[in-house]
Amino acid sequence: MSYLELKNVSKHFGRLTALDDVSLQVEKGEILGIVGPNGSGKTTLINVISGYYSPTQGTIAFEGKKISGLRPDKIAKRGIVRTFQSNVLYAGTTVVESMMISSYLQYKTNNWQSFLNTKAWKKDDERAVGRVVELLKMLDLQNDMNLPADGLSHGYQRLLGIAMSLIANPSVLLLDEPTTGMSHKEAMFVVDKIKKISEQGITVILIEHNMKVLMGVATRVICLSFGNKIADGLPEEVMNKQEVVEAYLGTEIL
Amino acid sequence: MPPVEILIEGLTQSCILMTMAFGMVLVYSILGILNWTHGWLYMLGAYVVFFATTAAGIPFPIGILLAGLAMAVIGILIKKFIIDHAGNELYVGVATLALIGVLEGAATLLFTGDDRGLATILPGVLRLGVVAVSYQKMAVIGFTLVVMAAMYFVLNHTKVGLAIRAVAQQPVAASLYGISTARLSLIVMGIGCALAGMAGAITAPIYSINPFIGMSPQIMALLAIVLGGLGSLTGAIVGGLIIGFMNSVMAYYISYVSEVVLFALIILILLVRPQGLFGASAK
Amino acid sequence: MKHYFKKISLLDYKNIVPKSVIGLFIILILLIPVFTQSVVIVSTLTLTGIWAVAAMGFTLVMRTGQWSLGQSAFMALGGYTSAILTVQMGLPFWPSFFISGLVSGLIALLIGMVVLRVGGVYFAIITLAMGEIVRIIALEWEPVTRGSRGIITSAPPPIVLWGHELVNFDTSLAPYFYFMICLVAVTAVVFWRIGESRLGRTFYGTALNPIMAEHQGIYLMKYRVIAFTVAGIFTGYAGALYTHFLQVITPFVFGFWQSIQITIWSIIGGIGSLIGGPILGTALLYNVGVYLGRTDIPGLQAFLFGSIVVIVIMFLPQGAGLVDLWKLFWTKIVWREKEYKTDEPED
Amino acid sequence: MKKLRGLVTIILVAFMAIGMFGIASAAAEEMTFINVAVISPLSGPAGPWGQTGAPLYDAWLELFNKEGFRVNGKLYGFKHINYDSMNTPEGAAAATKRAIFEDKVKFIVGHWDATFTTVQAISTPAKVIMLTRNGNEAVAGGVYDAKKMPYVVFATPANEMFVNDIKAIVAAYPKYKRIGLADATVGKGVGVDQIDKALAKAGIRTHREWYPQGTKDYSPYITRFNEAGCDIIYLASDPMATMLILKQRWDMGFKHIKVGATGGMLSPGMYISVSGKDAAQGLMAEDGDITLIKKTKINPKYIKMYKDAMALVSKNTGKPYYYTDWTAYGPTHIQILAQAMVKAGTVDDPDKIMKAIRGGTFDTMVGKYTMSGAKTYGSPIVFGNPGLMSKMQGEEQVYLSESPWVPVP
Repeated sequence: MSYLELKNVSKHFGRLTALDDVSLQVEKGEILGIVGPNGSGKTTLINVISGYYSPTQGTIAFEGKKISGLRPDKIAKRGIVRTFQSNVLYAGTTVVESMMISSYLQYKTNNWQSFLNTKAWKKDDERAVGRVVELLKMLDLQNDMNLPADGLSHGYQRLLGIAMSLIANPSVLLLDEPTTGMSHKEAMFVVDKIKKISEQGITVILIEHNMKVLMGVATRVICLSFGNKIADGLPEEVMNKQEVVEAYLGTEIL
Repeated sequence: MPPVEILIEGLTQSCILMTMAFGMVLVYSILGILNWTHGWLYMLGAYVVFFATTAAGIPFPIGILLAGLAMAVIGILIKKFIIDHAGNELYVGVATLALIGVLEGAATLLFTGDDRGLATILPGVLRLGVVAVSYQKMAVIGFTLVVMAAMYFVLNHTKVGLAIRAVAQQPVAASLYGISTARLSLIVMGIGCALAGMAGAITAPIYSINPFIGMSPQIMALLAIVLGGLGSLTGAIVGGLIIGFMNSVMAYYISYVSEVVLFALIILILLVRPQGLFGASAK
Repeated sequence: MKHYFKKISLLDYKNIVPKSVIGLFIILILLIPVFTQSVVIVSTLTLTGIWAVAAMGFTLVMRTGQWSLGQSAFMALGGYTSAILTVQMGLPFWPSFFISGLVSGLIALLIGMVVLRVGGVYFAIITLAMGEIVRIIALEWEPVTRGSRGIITSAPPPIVLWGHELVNFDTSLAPYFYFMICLVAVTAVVFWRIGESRLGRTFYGTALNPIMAEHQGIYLMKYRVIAFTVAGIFTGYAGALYTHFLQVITPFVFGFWQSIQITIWSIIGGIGSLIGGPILGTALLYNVGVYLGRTDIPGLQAFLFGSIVVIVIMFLPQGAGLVDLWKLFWTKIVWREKEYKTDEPED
Repeated sequence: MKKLRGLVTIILVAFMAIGMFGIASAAAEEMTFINVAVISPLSGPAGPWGQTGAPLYDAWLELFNKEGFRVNGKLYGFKHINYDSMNTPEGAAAATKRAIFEDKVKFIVGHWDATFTTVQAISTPAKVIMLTRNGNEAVAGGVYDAKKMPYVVFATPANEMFVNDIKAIVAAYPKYKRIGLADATVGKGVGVDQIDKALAKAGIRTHREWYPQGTKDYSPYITRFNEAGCDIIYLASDPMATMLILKQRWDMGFKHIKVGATGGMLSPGMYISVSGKDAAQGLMAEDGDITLIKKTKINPKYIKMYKDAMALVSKNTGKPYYYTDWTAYGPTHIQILAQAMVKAGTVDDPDKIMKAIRGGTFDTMVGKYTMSGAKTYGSPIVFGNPGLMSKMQGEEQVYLSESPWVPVP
């Protein structure tokens, strides 16, 4: 029984098959990279796991409990949090405000305590705020705390996205192309942040186009093509696999 | 099976609603806003044709086109000088709501509140055995068919129409293909308001004209487009048909209770099928 | 939400001065019944306050990103509940007043749980239809609501303490005025706490980016329903007070137009703030409307009111309401600060 | 020289004229005006009624003030102040409060719209006498309690008028089997039940239909009337509905069904323009044209006043004026008030004036009547006037029939 388990998961949109009978085990603490050409179903996979879509067939189990078919917020409560491919933020809020909105799962006290502004809530709030600062420091956003989020540079918006999912106390973090549109230097910065995150005992699943980046971070890689899992294993072997090369033919691989 | 007269009246009603709803859906799918002033443009359209025919002695059909033209101009002005200057969608909504007051007030100031009519145009009734149909109702039905045909042609066989449909379906993609949404939205606003105005004009001989007739077609058309599914042109037509007929037929069976039943039914349908009958599903 | 990590020291005059100005203004308003006994002024103020509560309710719903066009229906529910309990069933005033808000809140809860599955425009239209239904039922259900003739309610009973009469609602309007003030104050405090607490943030989340919020563990339905219900409760109380103030409720009091007006007041006032915005918006626009009502030239009132609203909208800065102009006034004109950020959602 | 003399004479004449005018004005004892509030809808869908009525009231009052009336030797006249009730409780409340507390008005006359409840709730505690029509009381429980409304006078019996209208129709067309009664659902209430009882008692078979306010498609209701075998559809005011039913029943081919309406015709031209000339023929409507009244004796002075008022309004507005159904409201109320004041010998003691009104006899625009002190429906103070019906012929409305005033039990 593995930590996060997908059993022959399929997802159809009408006639289109986005995921075709994908099975996958993820162990605690590993950094799983998902590669594949555009439209190969990478994002659909994350959407299915995070509950944005419910799979047409198959089941997803987390810590032995079935989560497929649950609402996204239920799944997030279980500890599976995802980022989004495009920079989806809370429009019009500052960095710290976005973080405070996202910090929903950070609290142990309930709405009533918060409403009545009890001692417990105050302590809890301080802790949460502390955590926010900590995370922003870690992703070196601490200087732009009070800037409007959508005023940040593209790279920093991606980082903020990660920070916003981290504040939700994930035990599994789903990163959807965290380094798109970044310079190599920025990408490397993100990579080593991801390493840091996984050191905190958080299981990371990340979609990544850029193989170079993936090599540096992933402990294991799977490759999707037309919704099928065509390779699964250590980064090196996956990359040298024939099918993968074919799948990537014409697209940048190295 | 209710008497034929009622079905005819229902059809007439549906025709008006269809034309209204069609315009509103067009505007919604391009501008992404609900234009609350449509019903009051309908009212102004009726006044235009009234004065065109009585005061200026212009023949009725030309009067209708005139009404359409005038409302198109007003619509474009509204778009250019008010909607474009409103801060955000909320403000656009509030602005159009406030415009209701402006139009109604202006109409009352200019034309006073008392009723006027055009019953003298196309008088007479056609008798088909037991059934009697007034020429005016036939005019409404015929007119609607013509308008729908015209809209169909425009949307499917002209550059503008194709552009409209493209933007309606894929705003982002369309803008990538170099369709200027700004210009298009002006055109669409014009068309939508013209439809409202012409609907008012064609129905002027059937009902009386006063500054307050805008309300009920507005609400009914709203319900129609929501029932049919926002942004779906087919939905607008079907919604219009359904509501138009339900109004008349239910009133025949359950009298005034029909009003509340109508609203309840619509709510029910929307709860079972939140995206409306023809609306695209959210997921 | 903007004051995280911003030190608020006693020497922070930029914060103290505007607040104290507002405080002074509030005190002045509180003293109005002492200065003047004019029935017209006091009753207009009272009605302003009552409508302001309704506008606040609308703003709260708006805060979760839902546009309700049926808010006046809840005023009607509250009003009719109180009227029916006191007149038709002969219950004493205070308990029935207390119940009225709860009933309207309960109905809001039930409706919300069903209707809020449908978001956006659909929600707006459904609430509109709901409002119409409430109006029609009030009209048709003759034996209970007495149809279009409406129900004549009586003033609240005089409050007697230790033998001698403290407050008498029949002799002057001042008691109503302070009753209204209490209602507004309670609503304001509750809404302020909501805004400050985690609820406020969560509402923002659900409004600004539902999908993301949902993926961060926020159950959208729950929070939309909470907002809708709380709004329903206080709007209901406003309706009950309204009914006992005018001493009559008929189906014509709360309709489509009233809902529209609530919308306009609240949004022009500024949905960025849960309390200041709606109150300011109502205080200005409602009284403009009342003043214009003095003309007996038909149509002029509607025309002018509409024009004023349109013009105001055209000159408001992007996404700001009147209440933000207040902040702008201090930052731009008084302190002459360079840049200023509104801290509210811009769609 | 001639010029100069001419000039001088002119100047002298002018001076003399001025002098004489001065003397004359000094001689004329001036009149104290009593403000009375007219609270009616001037805006919104109900606006036309209020707007059509107002100028007639004013013109008539102008004539009335020519002689005014004397209360213990002092000469008095009335002055109208118009307020817009918007036909909503909030609007009416605001208007009434302004009238009573800002403009210090002590009398409300010519009230007829749906805001009775609101106005009454404010005017009664302020001891302001209100003259209105019956038919829309919202007295809790529907039972009138003189203690609750000591200053309300139901000076225009809308219900009784309605019943009388129907009787007048039956008198004109004895062979009618069934009368169809149509009204908007807002009209529901105790009054309607009373009317139905009264009609049943008079042996008139009726069939009722309710339609939602602002309906545009009446074909379902017309069909239902037809199936019920009605010879006429009689509406309780709401000109739009009347015109549309008139037209739609014609379009549907039910030419045998006649249409009638209470509340009078605003102007025949309007009905013709909306419903069409042929369709509008034979439309019956309540009529206040007292020059036509045959069975009821009316003070000729008042008939002249009526004619003059109509002429005056036509002159002021510059267009022919048809609306006749105003006599029973404003003017009648003013006359009752004036005569009661004379009898009571005071112009500002409401209790004395009310005492004079109760059971008093008054000579008014619509005849000489005695206020019933008896327990008629709703109020012990109901004043009567006849049901006069006229019908549309060509572009004029002509006398059809009438039925003298009978109080509804």
